[in-house]
Order: sequence, then C-alpha cells, then structure tokens
Amino acid sequence: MATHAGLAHHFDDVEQQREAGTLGMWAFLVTEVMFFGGLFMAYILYRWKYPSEFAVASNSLNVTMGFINTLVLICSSLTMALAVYFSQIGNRRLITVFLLLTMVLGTTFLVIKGFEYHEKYVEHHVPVRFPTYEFKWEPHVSDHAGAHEATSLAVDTGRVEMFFWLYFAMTGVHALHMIIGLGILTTLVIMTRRGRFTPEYHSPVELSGLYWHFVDIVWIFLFPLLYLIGAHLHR
Amino acid sequence: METAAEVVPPRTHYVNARYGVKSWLLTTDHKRIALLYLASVTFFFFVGGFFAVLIRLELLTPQGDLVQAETYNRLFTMHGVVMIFFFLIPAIPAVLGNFLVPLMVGAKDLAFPRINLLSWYIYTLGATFTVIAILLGGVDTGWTFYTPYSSTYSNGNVILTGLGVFIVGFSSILTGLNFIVTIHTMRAPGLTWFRLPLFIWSHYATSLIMILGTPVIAVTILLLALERLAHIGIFDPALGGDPVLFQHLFWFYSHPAVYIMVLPAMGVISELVANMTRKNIFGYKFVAFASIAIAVFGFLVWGHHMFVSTQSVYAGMVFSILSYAVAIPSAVKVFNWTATLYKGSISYNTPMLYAFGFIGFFIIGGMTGLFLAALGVDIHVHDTYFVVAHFHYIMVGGTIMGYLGGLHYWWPKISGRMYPEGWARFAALVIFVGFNLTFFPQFLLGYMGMPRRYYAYPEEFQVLNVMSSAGASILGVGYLIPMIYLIWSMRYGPHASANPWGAFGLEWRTSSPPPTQNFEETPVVTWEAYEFHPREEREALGVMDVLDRTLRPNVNVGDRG
Amino acid sequence: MREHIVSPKVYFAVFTALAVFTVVTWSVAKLDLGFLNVVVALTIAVIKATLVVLYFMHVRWSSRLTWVFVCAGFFWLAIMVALTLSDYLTRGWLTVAAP
Amino acid sequence: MQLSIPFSPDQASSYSGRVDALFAFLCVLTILFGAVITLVIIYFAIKYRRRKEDEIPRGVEGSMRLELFWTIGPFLIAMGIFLWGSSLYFTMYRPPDEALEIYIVAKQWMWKFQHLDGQREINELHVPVGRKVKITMTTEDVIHSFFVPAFRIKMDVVPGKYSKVWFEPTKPGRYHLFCAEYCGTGHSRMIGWIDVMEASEYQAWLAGGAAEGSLASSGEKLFQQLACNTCHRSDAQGRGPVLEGLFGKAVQLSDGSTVIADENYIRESILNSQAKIVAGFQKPSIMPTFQGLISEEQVLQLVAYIKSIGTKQPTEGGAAKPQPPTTQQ
Ligand code: HEA
Ligand code: HEA
Ligand code: HEC
Ligand code: CUA
Ligand SMILES: [Cu+2]
Repeated sequence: MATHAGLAHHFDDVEQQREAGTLGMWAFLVTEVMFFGGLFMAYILYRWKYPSEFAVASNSLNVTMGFINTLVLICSSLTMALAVYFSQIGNRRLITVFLLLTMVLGTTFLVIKGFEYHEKYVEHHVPVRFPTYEFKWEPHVSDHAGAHEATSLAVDTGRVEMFFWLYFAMTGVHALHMIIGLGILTTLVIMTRRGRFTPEYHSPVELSGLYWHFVDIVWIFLFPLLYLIGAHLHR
Repeated sequence: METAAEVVPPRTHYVNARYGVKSWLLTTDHKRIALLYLASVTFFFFVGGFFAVLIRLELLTPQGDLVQAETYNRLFTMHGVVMIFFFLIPAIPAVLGNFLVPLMVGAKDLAFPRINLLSWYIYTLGATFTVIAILLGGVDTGWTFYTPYSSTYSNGNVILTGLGVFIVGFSSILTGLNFIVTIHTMRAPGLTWFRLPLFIWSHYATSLIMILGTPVIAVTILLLALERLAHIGIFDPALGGDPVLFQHLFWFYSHPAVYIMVLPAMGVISELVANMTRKNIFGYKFVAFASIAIAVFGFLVWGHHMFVSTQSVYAGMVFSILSYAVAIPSAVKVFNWTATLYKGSISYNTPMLYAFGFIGFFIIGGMTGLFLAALGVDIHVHDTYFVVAHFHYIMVGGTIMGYLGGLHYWWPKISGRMYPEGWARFAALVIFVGFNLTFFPQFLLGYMGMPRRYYAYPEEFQVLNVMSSAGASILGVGYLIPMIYLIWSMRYGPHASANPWGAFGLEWRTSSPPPTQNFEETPVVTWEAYEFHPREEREALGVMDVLDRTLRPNVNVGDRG
Repeated sequence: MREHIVSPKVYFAVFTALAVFTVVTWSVAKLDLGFLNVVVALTIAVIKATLVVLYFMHVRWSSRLTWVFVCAGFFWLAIMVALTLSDYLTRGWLTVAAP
Repeated sequence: MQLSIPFSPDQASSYSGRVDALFAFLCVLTILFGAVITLVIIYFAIKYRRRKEDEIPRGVEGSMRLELFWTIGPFLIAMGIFLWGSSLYFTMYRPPDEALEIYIVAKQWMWKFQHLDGQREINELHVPVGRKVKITMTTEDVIHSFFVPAFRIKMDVVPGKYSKVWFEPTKPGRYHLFCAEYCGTGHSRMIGWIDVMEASEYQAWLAGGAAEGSLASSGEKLFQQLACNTCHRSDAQGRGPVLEGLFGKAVQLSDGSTVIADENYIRESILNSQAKIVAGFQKPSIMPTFQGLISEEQVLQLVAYIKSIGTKQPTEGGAAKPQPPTTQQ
C-alpha cells in the first residue's frame, strides 16, 4: 500500500478514498436532483393547469440564444470529459487546457444568459412588483399575425407572470450552479498547476466533472421545457 | 467505583490531545465536532425551552394577559423553529451519531472530516441568522410557514428566519452524506452489514431522509423568501398560484423529517435494550430493515397533514392508507424490543429507565398518530391540542428520552467519567412525571376542541391548561438536573473504565475517552452484532471476548493492566 | 474496482449525438403536433440526459451502488410528482361522483 | 351510533356520534396495546432482572412466526381503522344535494355569513335543527379554517377558491365556532357561535332579520350593473352563452374536455374568463376578466344568482328560497 500525497490520514488506501469520494459526490447529486425537483414540481403543476399561457409566454423567449447556450453547455461537457480523461492518463498540460476551455465555455453561457436576462428586463418581463419596476405583458398581436393570432391573445397576465417567475427561478438557480462550478474549476486549474494530480490520484477532477455534467443535464431539461413549448406558435 | 481515580494513569485521548480554542474550532476530529454540536444543541434546547415556559405561562389563564397576541404567536413559532431545526433534528445524529458512527464501524474518522466541521459551521451560520431574527423580534408564521400568510401578510422576520432554516438544512445534508459514505466505505474488516449495530442502521436510514428530503425544504423556503421579496410568486392566488402547493412541498420534507427525529432515537433504544439486557436483539434483521422501511415509506405519507386543506378526498385516502403502512415497521420495532427483554439480564441503570420511558411514550405518541391518520377523526382533531400532544409525546417523550438515555449511556465514553447514578434516576423520574402531567391533558383539550396556536381560549379549557402548565414546570426542573450533574461529573465524576456497562459494540473496545485515532489498531471483526455468550459457552468456544477483560471495573483498554 | 478509462472517441461520439438531438428537438418543436410536442421534447431530453449520465459521467462502468443512487434520485423525484398530482388530478372527482 | 365519551364536546351533528365511536374504538385499542405491552415489559423486567453484575444470559433466537404475527396483525387492524376512517371522511366531506345553503367570506379576523335570503351575520350563525346545512366558503386574505367541535367538522378556507362543508345539527344550542388555521395576530379571536334553533324559532329569526333582498336578487342587480346581461341573455341572442340552466351541468370546453359547472367553475369564469372557454366560443374570450374589480362577496352574489337561475325556474329567486325541512334527499 503506497502512501500518496493525496491520501488523507483516515483512509486505508487511495482506492478506499476514491470510492468514498465518488459515492459522496453521487449522494450530493441526488440531493441536487431533489433541490431542482421542487422547482420542476411547481413547473409541472402550473404547466398542466395553464398550458396556453405557458406556451404563449415561452414563445416570447429568445429560442436562438437558448439553443446556442445548449450547444455551448454540451461543448463544455465534452471539454470537461476530456479534462478528466487527461487527468486519468496524467497529461498535466492538457488537463489545464481543457479545464480552461471548459471555463471559457461556461463563462460564455453565463454571458449569453446575461444578455437574455437583460432583454427580459427591458421588456418588463421580470416578475416583480416594485414601485419602480413592474411586470408588464402586452400580447404581441402584430408580431405574429395569422393562424395563431387568437391563441396568443387568450392568456391571463397573471399566469404569464407565473411562467416568468418559474423561468427566472429555474434558470437563476441553474446559473448559480454554473458560477459555483466555475469557482471549482478555478481551484482545479490551480491544483493542476501545482502538480497535485497523477494517474493514481485525480479524484477532484473526476468529481468536479460529475458536478459539471449534472449541471449540464439540468439544462438539457430546462431548454425544451422553458424555451420550446411555445415554439410552434410562430411560423 | 470509588477507587477508580488511583488506578488510571495519565493517558492521551481526544480531549487532552491538544489544548486551546483553536484546537476545538478547527478540529476535524469527529469526536470533538460532536462536542461542539453538543454545546450548540443544548444551548438551543434551553432557548426553545425558554419559549415553552413563556407559552405555558401565558396559557395559565384563558384571557391572554401575560403577553400580547402578536408576541405569543412569535413565541410558539420560535419555539417550534428552534426546537425542530436547531435542536431535535441535529440532536442525536450530530452529537451521538457524530461521536459514535466512526467508532462503531471501526474507522478512524468520518469519510469527510473537513465537511463534517463545515457542517457545524453551517449550522452555526444558520443559527446566527435565526438568533438575529429572534433578537429583531422574531417571526410569527408558525413553524410551518404556510403561505400566503408567510409570503404576504406576516410582518415578522420571515426572510431572515427562512434563511436560517435554509442554511441549517445544508448542515443536515452534509451530516447525512458523511454518514452514508462512511457506512458504505469505511467499515472495519469483517464488519459486514448484518454485523453492524442497529444504531448504524437507523442512522443510515436517517441519512437517506436527510439527503433526499432536506433539499426540497431548502428550495421551498427559497421560493417563499423570493416571493416575499418580489411581492409575487408561485404560491400567490392572484397569479393562479396555489397556496396548497406550498403545503405539499413543505410536508414532502417535513413529514420525513419527523422520522429524522425519531429514527436515531430508535437506534439508541435498540443499543440500550440489547446491551442492558446483554442479549442479541430479538429479530435483528427485522429491526434493521424496519428502519429502512420507515425511511422509504415515510416519503409517501406527507399528505396526512393536509386532510382538511381542501386536498382531494381521494388523495387523502391514499395518504391515509400509506400512513398506516408506515406505522407497521414502527410496531415491529416495539414488539422486538419487548421480546428482547425475554430471558435477558435486565439492568435498571438510568439509560435503561429512559429506554423504558421511550417505549411507553412512543406507543402512546405513535398510537395517537393512528387517530390522526384516521381521516374521519382527523377532521375533528386537526390543528387542535390533540396534535400538539401527539407530537410532543413522540418528540419530547420519545426522542428526548432516547437522547438522554443515549447521552447517559455513552457519557463514560464521551467524557471518561461516570455520572451520579442516584441523581440520574431521580431526574429520569421527575421528567417522566412532569412530562405526563404536561402533555396528557393536552389530548383531552384537543378532543374537547381547543385549537392550537391560541393565546386566549374559552374558560372551560382552563383546568386542563393549568395542569399542563404545572407539569411543564416540573419537566423544566427535570431537564435542568441532568444538565447540572453531567457538567459536574466532567470534573468530579469517578473515572470510567473502557466498558463500564459490560456492553458489546466496538466503541466499548477502545479506551474511555478514546484516543484521537479511535483505536490503537484497526479492529478486525469476527463476531456477530450483540453476540453475548454466557460464560460457560465462552469457555467451551474458547473465546475470551472483550467482556471478560472489561467486565472487571476500572480497567481501561489502553491500560492493558 | 479499478477505474475505467474511456477513450476520447466515445466522448466525441456522444457529443455529436447530443448536438444532433439538440437540433432535432428544436426543429420538431416548431411543428404543431398537439400533445406529441411534449412527448417528443421530453423523450429527447431523457435520451440526452441518459447519454450524459452513462458516458460522460461513467455510470456505464460504475458500481451497482452508483446505479442505485442515480436511480434513487429520479425515483424520489417521481414520488414527489406522482403523489402531489394524485391530489390535483382527483380534485374534481367528488363533485362528479355525487349522485 | 350514539356513544358518549368523557372529555368530548357536545354531540350536536348527525355524524358527531360516529366520529366519537371511532375515536372510542381507537382509545380502547391504544389502551389495550399500551397496557399489554407495558405489563409484559414490567413482568419481564422483574422476572429477568439482573442478579449478578457479570451475568450473561443465554441468547434467544428470533422467531419468524412471531415476526409475521406482529407484522400482519397490526397491519390488519390498521386497515380496519383506515376503512372505518375513510367511510366517515366520505360522509363528512361529500356535500348533500339538498341542503340549506350558507355562504362564508372569511377575513382577518372575522367570519362573514350570508344567508340565501339576504341576512348577513358576523361571527354568529343561525341555523335550524334537523336540516342539512351546506356552507360554501372563501377568504379575502389568508387561509382560515372553519371548525365547530360540537359538529366534529373542520375545513380550511383557502384564498382563490371555494371550499365546502356540510353538517346537520341535531340538537338546539349554542356552539363554539373556531378558526383552526393559524391566520395571524387575531387568530385566537376569530371565534364565534353557531346557534342551532328549533325550526319555528328559526323561521321567526329569519323573518325578524332586516334583509336587503335575497342573495340571488343582489346578484341579479349586480348582474345588470356590471352589464353581464348585455352578453348573457336568456333568449340566446347575446354574445355569451345562456346561463339559465347552467348550474350543475356538464360544460363542454373548447379544448375538448368537460367540466361540471359548480361554484368554483363559475367563480373562475367570472374572475378569469380566459381560463376555461366554452366550446364554440372564440378562443380569446371576449368576456372581460373581473379579477380585482369585484369583491369576494360580490362574486358570491353573482354565483348565487347564477345558481338560482340554474334550475330553470323563473328568475325571480324561487329556487333560492329555503326548502321546508321535510324535503328528502
Ligand atoms: C418524531 C416525530 C413524529 C413521529 C415519529 C410521528 C409519527 C406518526 N405520526 Fe405524527 N406528527 C408529528 C411528529 C411525529 N409523528 C408532528 C411534529 C406533527 C404536527 C406538525 C404540525 O402540524 O405542526 C404530526 C402530525 C401528524 C398528523 C397530522 C395531524 C394534523 O395536523 O391533523 C398525522 C396524521 O396522520 C400524524 C400521523 C403519524 C403516524 C401515523 C405516525 C406513525 O409513524 C406512528 C407509528 C407508531 C406506532 C403505531 C406505535 C407503535 C406500535 C404499536 C404499539 C403497535 C400497535 C400498532 C398498530 C395496531 C398499527 N402525525
Ligand atoms: C423538539 C421539539 C419540541 C420540544 C422539545 C418541545 C418542548 C415543549 N413544548 Fe413544544 N412545540 C414543538 C416542538 C417541541 N416542543 C413544535 C414543533 C410546536 C408547534 C409550533 C407551531 O405551532 O408552529 C410546539 C408547540 C407547543 C405548544 C403549542 C403552542 C400553541 O399551539 O399555541 C405548547 C403548549 O403547551 C408547547 C409546549 C412545550 C413544552 C411545555 C415543552 C417542554 O418539553 C419544554 C421543557 C423544557 C424546559 C422548560 C426548558 C428547561 C429550562 C429551564 C427550566 C430554564 C428556563 C429558563 C427560564 C424560565 C428563565 N409546545
Ligand atoms: C363582452 C361580453 C360578456 C360580458 C360583459 C360578460 N360575459 Fe360571461 N361570457 C361571455 C362569453 C363570450 C362566454 C363564453 C366563453 C368563455 O367561457 O369565456 C362567457 C362565459 C361565461 C360563463 C361560463 C358559462 C358557461 O356556459 O360555462 C359565466 C358563468 C359567465 N360568463 C358569467 C358572467 C358574469 C357573471 C358576467 C358579469 C359580471 C359576465 N359573464 C359578463 C361574454 C361576456
Ligand atoms: Cu382565521 Cu385563524
Ligand atoms: Cu406526518
């Protein structure tokens, strides 16, 4: 049993430590599923109750940005997976490269998200009731005249607001996870530079990878549920 | 035990290994963290108890004359919040569990010692927020935070308190996560699942609830706080939102949470019953799996808090039948504990007295849970003192008894000293009497129709309320006594041997208090759980087990003398 | 249990599949398929998530315990949704059933 | 079943005896289990007390048969309680068709009652003995809960919808009404009385109350004031559907589903006309939403009016008159 720099005193060997780390991370991800689960529960309930409002509200989101962001996140998952791969085979330079790439992609995602939020802010689609700023919803009659003009009108403002409330809650919590993820990646880059990872000991990279992929999975669900349910209203 | 002091040579253990405030606040030793938690939860128990005292004083008379209605509402809310989130949920897992899980599985520490310390800091942070909220005037929503009262109408510090609860939730998640990983990956060689003490099984089940349920309350409270901030949100009827959804999400966690509060106590009782009768527990596997069953089924019954909430009648029936399903494993445990006594060698030590108390109170509290789960009866008793009595019977009569029993039982291991047995038995008796006097009348009050959260009440309820208040003062004294003599014993109590009870379990095979690394060498387990052998049998088998060595009083394993 | 090293080729293949599915889900969403829109969108999302879990997160090569945890997460989510909806979906029934 | 147990409030409704019976059964069960287990524990504790400090008893193996016995036994008992409890629940929560109707608007911290004949009361409700009473409730602010211990009935009052509760008083008297859901500072002061009167007294009381016209007729006035009648006309010439005969019928909606036109549906139709659109009408309903424009009490009056024309009798409030107590269900 080789003692290793990364081995904490209370573990018998690296293998036990790795196993504990992986299990711990998965248990943590289970709690994350339940955390987002509360939001999804609310989404499912109101989506079921108010389908047309949700479709119409969703229709006003910027699908292109959402789509690009989906691709960006998938790319970042790929680069993260590769970073893990290089940590497994012990290529320190490429670990750094791919970690940095992942961070760049993650930041891109957040910047695009920021633009989207700004757009919503300008359109008065942020669901709050402050003296200085209030949610407003004007049915865009003129925007998409035609077959579906009717549907776009048949909505109750309150329920549209509900959609945006959920939109901001879900994407906001997701973005928060991205920001935390970027923090973790920064630490990893520093640790890599200091030569902490070897083919025998690289759990931190691997575990952070799990976290990053999980955040990606959340988005994989958010994208169709938030952006696409009204896409068919345009032609 | 009087001669103890002279035998014990100075020895390094986890308490005297290092000195100084820093050595405590930055420790990663699970035993020291357990003591940090012990101090914190004791503090909050007395804070919550202080609120309870004021509640009971107010209820002495039918007219609300001691405090204002608004103050009273803040009192019971803070009482509930503090007792549930800052005392009872962490009490057994974070104190006894933290101390014992690694010892019982034969590990040097929990899997993630630094996360363990972090969880205490998170607890402290959440507690700070809540204390600030209390100092700023408290919050008046009831511990259930029902919307739209909490989101729109209340003028208490909902957000601050909510933040406190939100934060403390993560300390609970981290504790659960640590336990799960430790139990899976760090068991000593030979320690298979069915050789584990039942304390470990029940903590495993508890941890499952912690990691699966707690995040849901976190997100629910988050949504509530945001709704209050933005003056709008998903529980708001004006948007087509449904206040009942909040109740679903809240109870999705908070019902399982009541099992977070009782399962660890059940684990303690299993240890006490087996070791104080010196017998293997009757039906080990049934008791072990009952814990898991309670944890799993516990997630399916939350709607029984919502029978009169305008929830669908059919959903009510589903939740009712599932509530009965979850009562079965609890019943199995009670019966197995009772059966374990059969042909045992039953000691009447204080821990065992608490165990008896637990079983009795748990039967009453649990059986009244069956009243509440019976739909037609719950319509009448919902939100009356009947419910208040039900949960105090389980939580105060059950869990706190389990907690105190466990604290006494492992006190020699934790502190290295014995507590004064006479005083301890006396305190147990006082608590027993005071408890019944406090809470039994509340069952009657409830059936007579006295609603809970009332600060003034019709006169016909006064007699029973006075009885309850009288009981509470006895109960309060009962809780003060152990607090005093336990602290006293840390300095003046006789030194304890490694295994003063002649108990089984790995934790008794290391010295009291244990060294920082828990065991001199990693133990190898070759025995079943609670495998007590009578002397003749041991001789025949040629096993000289730990009992032979340690049953002689005053001998510490470390002494080898 | 030694760790399994997945070749980058697999990662690229999975990545391509994910990207293709993303395009598909967007294109299909523009058609009006009635309730099928939801079905398609969710099916694709589930497939994508499964790919990520199995390959990027290495669950395909992980221990049984990991599988149990992954499934437990989603199972508990299902419990929450199913039982909550058991309330909402049956709310109207009593009025209907009344003679 | 009549069964009186100590520490129970008056039994003053048709089902309070049944609730007490189940309660009594559960008490007996608890005492039985409690006593048996306690006695067994005491017996063992004495018989098998530790006699020597280092005594170690011979172990006893578990017993599969015992385990099965005490798993299945309690399970069967529990299922029995479940069935008993749910049959009671159904009785208590399924409103009868024929009943005296009362409306409640709760608010912090009072109960406002409205009788169909127009009498209004606050924190005190008069009802005749021996008649089924059905209450439709809503609240202007937070959740409250309607609780009458003597009737063993309780139901939350939730903002944004109607909840219903019914009871049949069987004993004249004055009974406590409590708010059982915590609702703020005045929660414990949100109490009142239910006065159960003999039928004749009740008639006298009704006659004595200075009513400003029946609930339905106030609703009818409102129906004109708000210009509902410009679209909803009884001759099917309006732009909206005919509301006569609507109440209690199944309505076909534009999305293909059907709903029963109950109080909640009518309430939603008025406050959120876009939510459910009647089949055959334009998709964005031309009907304006009245959310925020009218109070809960006014909505109730409109609902009462639409209900009153629901039984296809001449609009002049005929159906709204309380039925004589002899009416069978
Ligand atoms: C540790 C805490 C704890 C525990 C373990 C329990 C256990 C149970 N609880 Fe309790 N409960 C609370 C804490 C707890 N509860 C709290 C805090 C509230 C109120 C919250 C609030 O509103 O503020 C509450 C409220 C509550 C309600 C809602 C009441 C209402 O508001 O109207 C219901 C309804 O079903 C209920 C039922 C049960 C049941 C069936 C069990 C079962 O698990 C009990 C099982 C145990 C036994 C059955 C006893 C042992 C068995 C035998 C002796 C054998 C005989 C058995 C049979 C014949 C089956 N509880
Ligand atoms: C772990 C949980 C726990 C514990 C231990 C307790 C302990 C006690 N509780 Fe509590 N209680 C709850 C959880 C708990 N409670 C919850 C969740 C609610 C619901 C809240 C809500 O409705 O939102 C509740 C509500 C509640 C009510 C109902 C309030 C209402 O609805 O209006 C009452 C009334 O009697 C009460 C009483 C007591 C008493 C007398 C104790 C006693 O056991 C306490 C004994 C302890 C002491 C007395 C402290 C000892 C210390 C001293 C003696 C020194 C004190 C110092 C001074 C007086 C200066 N509790
Ligand atoms: C501008 C015309 C208009 C006005 C004014 C109007 N309604 Fe309507 N109402 C409609 C139309 C059109 C429908 C059918 C489409 C729908 O369901 O929204 C309808 C539907 C309804 C329904 C559901 C009927 C059914 O058959 O299910 C009720 C109840 C109702 N209205 C009540 C009222 C009340 C009460 C008012 C006044 C406070 C009112 N309406 C004012 C046009 C109107
Ligand atoms: Cu209204 Cu409590
Ligand atoms: Cu519960």
